[in-house]
Amino acid sequence: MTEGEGRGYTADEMMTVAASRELNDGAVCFVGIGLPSQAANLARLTHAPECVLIYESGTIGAKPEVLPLSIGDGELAEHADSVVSVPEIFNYWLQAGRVDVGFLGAAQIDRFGNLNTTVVGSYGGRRCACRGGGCPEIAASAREVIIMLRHSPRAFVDELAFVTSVGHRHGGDSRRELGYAGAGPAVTITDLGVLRPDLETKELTLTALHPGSTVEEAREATGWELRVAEELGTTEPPTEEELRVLRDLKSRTEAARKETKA
Amino acid sequence: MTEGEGRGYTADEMMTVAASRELNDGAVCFVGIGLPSQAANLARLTHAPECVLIYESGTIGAKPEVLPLSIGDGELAEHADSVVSVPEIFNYWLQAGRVDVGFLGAAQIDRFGNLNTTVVGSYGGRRCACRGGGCPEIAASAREVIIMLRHSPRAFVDELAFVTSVGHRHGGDSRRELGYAGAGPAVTITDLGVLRPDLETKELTLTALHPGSTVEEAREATGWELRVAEELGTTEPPTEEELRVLRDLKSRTEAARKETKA
Amino acid sequence: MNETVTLREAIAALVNDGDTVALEGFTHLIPFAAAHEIVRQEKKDLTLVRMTPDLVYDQMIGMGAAKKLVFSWGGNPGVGSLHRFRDAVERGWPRALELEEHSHAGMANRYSAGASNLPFAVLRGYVGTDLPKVTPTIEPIACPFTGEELTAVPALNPDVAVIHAQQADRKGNVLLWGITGIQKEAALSAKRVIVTVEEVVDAFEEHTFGIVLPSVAVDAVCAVPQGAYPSYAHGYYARSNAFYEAWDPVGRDREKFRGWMERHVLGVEDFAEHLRSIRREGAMG
Amino acid sequence: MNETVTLREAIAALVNDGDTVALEGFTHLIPFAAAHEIVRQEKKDLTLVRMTPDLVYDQMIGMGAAKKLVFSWGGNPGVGSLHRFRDAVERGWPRALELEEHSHAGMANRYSAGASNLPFAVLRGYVGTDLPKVTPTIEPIACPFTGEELTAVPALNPDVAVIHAQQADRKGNVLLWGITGIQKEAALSAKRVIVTVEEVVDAFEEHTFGIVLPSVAVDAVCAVPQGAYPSYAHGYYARSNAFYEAWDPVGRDREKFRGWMERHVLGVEDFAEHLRSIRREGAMG
Repeated sequence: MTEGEGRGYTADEMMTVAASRELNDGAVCFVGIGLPSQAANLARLTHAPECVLIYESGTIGAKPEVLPLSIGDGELAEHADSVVSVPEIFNYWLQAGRVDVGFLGAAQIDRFGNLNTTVVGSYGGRRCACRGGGCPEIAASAREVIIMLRHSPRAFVDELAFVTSVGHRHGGDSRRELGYAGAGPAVTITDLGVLRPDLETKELTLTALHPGSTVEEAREATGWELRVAEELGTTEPPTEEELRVLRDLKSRTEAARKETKA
Repeated sequence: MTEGEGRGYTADEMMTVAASRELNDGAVCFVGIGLPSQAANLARLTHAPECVLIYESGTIGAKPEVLPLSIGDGELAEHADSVVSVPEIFNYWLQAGRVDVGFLGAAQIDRFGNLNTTVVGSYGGRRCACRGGGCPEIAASAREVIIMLRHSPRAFVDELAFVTSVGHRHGGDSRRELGYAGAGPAVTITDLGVLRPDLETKELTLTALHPGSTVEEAREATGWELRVAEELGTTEPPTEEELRVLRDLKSRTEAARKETKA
Repeated sequence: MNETVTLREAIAALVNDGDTVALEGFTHLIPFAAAHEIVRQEKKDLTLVRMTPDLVYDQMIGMGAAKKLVFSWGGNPGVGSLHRFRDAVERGWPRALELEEHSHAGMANRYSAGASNLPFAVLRGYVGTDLPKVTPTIEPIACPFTGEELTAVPALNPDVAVIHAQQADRKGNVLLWGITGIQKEAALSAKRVIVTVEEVVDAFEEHTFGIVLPSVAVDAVCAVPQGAYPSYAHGYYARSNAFYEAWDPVGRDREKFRGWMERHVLGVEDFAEHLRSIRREGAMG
Repeated sequence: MNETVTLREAIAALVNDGDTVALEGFTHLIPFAAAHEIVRQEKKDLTLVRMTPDLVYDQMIGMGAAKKLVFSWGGNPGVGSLHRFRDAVERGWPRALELEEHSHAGMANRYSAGASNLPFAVLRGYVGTDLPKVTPTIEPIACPFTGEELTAVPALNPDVAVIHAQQADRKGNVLLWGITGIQKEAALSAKRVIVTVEEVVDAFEEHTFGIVLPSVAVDAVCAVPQGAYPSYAHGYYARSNAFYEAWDPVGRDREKFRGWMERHVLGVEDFAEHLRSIRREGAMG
């Protein structure tokens, strides 16, 4: 989270701003906690005031004033359009295909956008889940998926320790055989740039770099031989407005946390 | 509905009172509209104040001041402990085995307590449902069933025009093969007397007569050769309290209907 | 995602001839105004879906709008039979009516499966009854863990669901309370959703915890005060039991029925005029 | 059917060694007081069921109460791992812990099936993930109408469900509102139900339309103010994010953890004293 060489914003801020821009106004978005929640709320507070944020705790149209620490903070229910039960949010909303965008983070990603959100331990020599994956159905059923995670060789791996959520599976048309309604990952935003699946092979391809990042950095931070688009774009830097709204949101959040501590 | 030879109450009143006495205090009772609803509310207003009346519209613990005309009158929701959705009342309450007593009327009954509540018409020579049976699951899943209907050869038939709800099926243990949780009809109350299934064969057996009724009347009003218990009891006539409460309930109901008409 | 439009516009835009249409409301909040508008626009060959057909479908069937009915209990509650429904089934007047009969539990679970984007639902029921003899859409299914046999019924996914609710807000979120029956599932199972409401409000009272159907789940919201009459809207008006009773002789007779519908439904502009028309005549409610 | 009893009496009477026990509450209304009482009474060999294990199960697992965990996501929300859970799984301390992992959607549908007295539930999910490799309770199932293949998971029917709610009335009806998660299904799927509440009131405010669990569905109601701390009770108190953050170093170290539990849970009479105890120390929340 260091300031990028005098550019006046951090790499994490660039990542959050770039991710927020991917969310269209009016979209119904199933939001993961953490970075995706930050980016989705930035979108709601800037260019996408009519997006409908859904959290797995059953809040539809959540409008948190401060960022929730957990997926079921009271903040999410307080101003939501509707609060429904957990079976209902998964069956009547997600599985029913009412979610336009799944906005997800992950611990690991592979070249086809498959995700590991399961912290894996080992017990008696056997690999086992030590945290659990939560909701693989978001990646399965949302019409498309936006992924956010920091670029590093530990995160961008050749082989996932555990496939929690299916992206483009083995690439090509292989996802389609599973019968899921959603189209899978549309874009992955990192602190270095933007990756989109190749139209044919579905392999993640670096299509844009954030200002100041290099292809070499991205290659070094990727655990497989990273494909790079022939026409490589550059992300528009954050606007003053985007930075102001994001920083306000984060400082409101910090202040609220200190308040409950006191 | 004529007054029974100077006894000060009608045969219908005797039937309703006798049926109401079958409902134990504290029982969870799934109530059919019409006569069963009248008897169940009489029970609630006399000896069974803690019975929990459920109507299929999703009202749990309904306490109507006046008798509802339909299964979903606002009256039922107004003072209920809880109002739930229709899927929930059928799945989480009835199918789940939370209902102690199903309190049902019917158009027709056979010797094993199977019920027809489907009005059957004919079209192109084919028999078809012209009203629909509504909820056969009450007779299937309630722990036991209380049936109320007026004794007549058109109602007590050798063969049902349509099996809407399963009673003791073909008698004996034949109901059990269907895998339903409930034990089936425990008692049938008519305007002439009380019928209970034989312990072995499960055939309906006349076990008590209301004051003034005769075995001959009951036999004539039954479309099969009616079995009569060796020790035939006589129903206790309605108490003054029972009659007062029942008549109050009915006159309140009449008054409320005239009011909405005006 | 939805806009407040007139009911006429909503029905014209969203209901097509041949559609499968579900008008739901379990005794409470029955969308009569929308049914009348469908009749006025002479929509044809509809497959009508509804747990409890009630007068609302008696009127639509009697006007020949339906080719098929999917239902679980058809009657005039507390009064008797639906005569137009029966006439269509038994004598094909004004046209033949195909029937698909289920139980209430079956219909409720079929809507739930539809709302969940599943092709079928599982329940305990039907076995031992005569329903499977007349209804082909009932199949056994075995539990893959215990081997126990249960019953499967196919999902319902109507082309259009129509419900009536107490309120919508300016954004098109819909709020209903009281007996809410199967409305949420019916709406969420359908491809298109029309909601008539008693009134549009600036904002809902906070924390009522009624059922809110978010605006993204609704295609059209139409303000139609008393749009559920002669059924009721909890908090707004009571059920007109008198209307239900007075319907019996009207529905019983083909000529009387046609005359009534021509005078009070076809011959009026909208539901407000319908209400004035029947009240002027003083015959009902 | 239920009576207001002390939490100590309720746990003693209704929770047995070896039981399958579900303490539910999705971030909101987590029944910490009941978990502590189970630990104080040294209940053993429990199969713990919960969508999101959270600190509440970290504490129970760390004290050796559980032999198995059925879950879908285990973590300290917004903070990190559950170290006691992880220590039990990876190093068998203080005892080995068997795992059965599902997805949230799977767990939610397993409870719904249990509440519906069905042996299994159907959903779209799991295929393509590694979950079926580690979890045997996942089977394919074909739609009897379309032939489409879906996924079946077995019903959950815990011996005991424990939830925390805002209010009970004098008759034992229970009212909860805000984020209500999976509590209704968990309670209705269980053989026995214990509810701790913030307060017992003479009557609920009319027409709040929160979730009411009727008294016949509840075996014991226990008044335990702040019984969901450090999680929150909408309308009563906020979540103590500070406690969740402060738990990390405590849970990370076996000795620190044992010491904390001995001082603040085993060494106190009840939850009120627990709250005084941790506040006296000033370390948390």
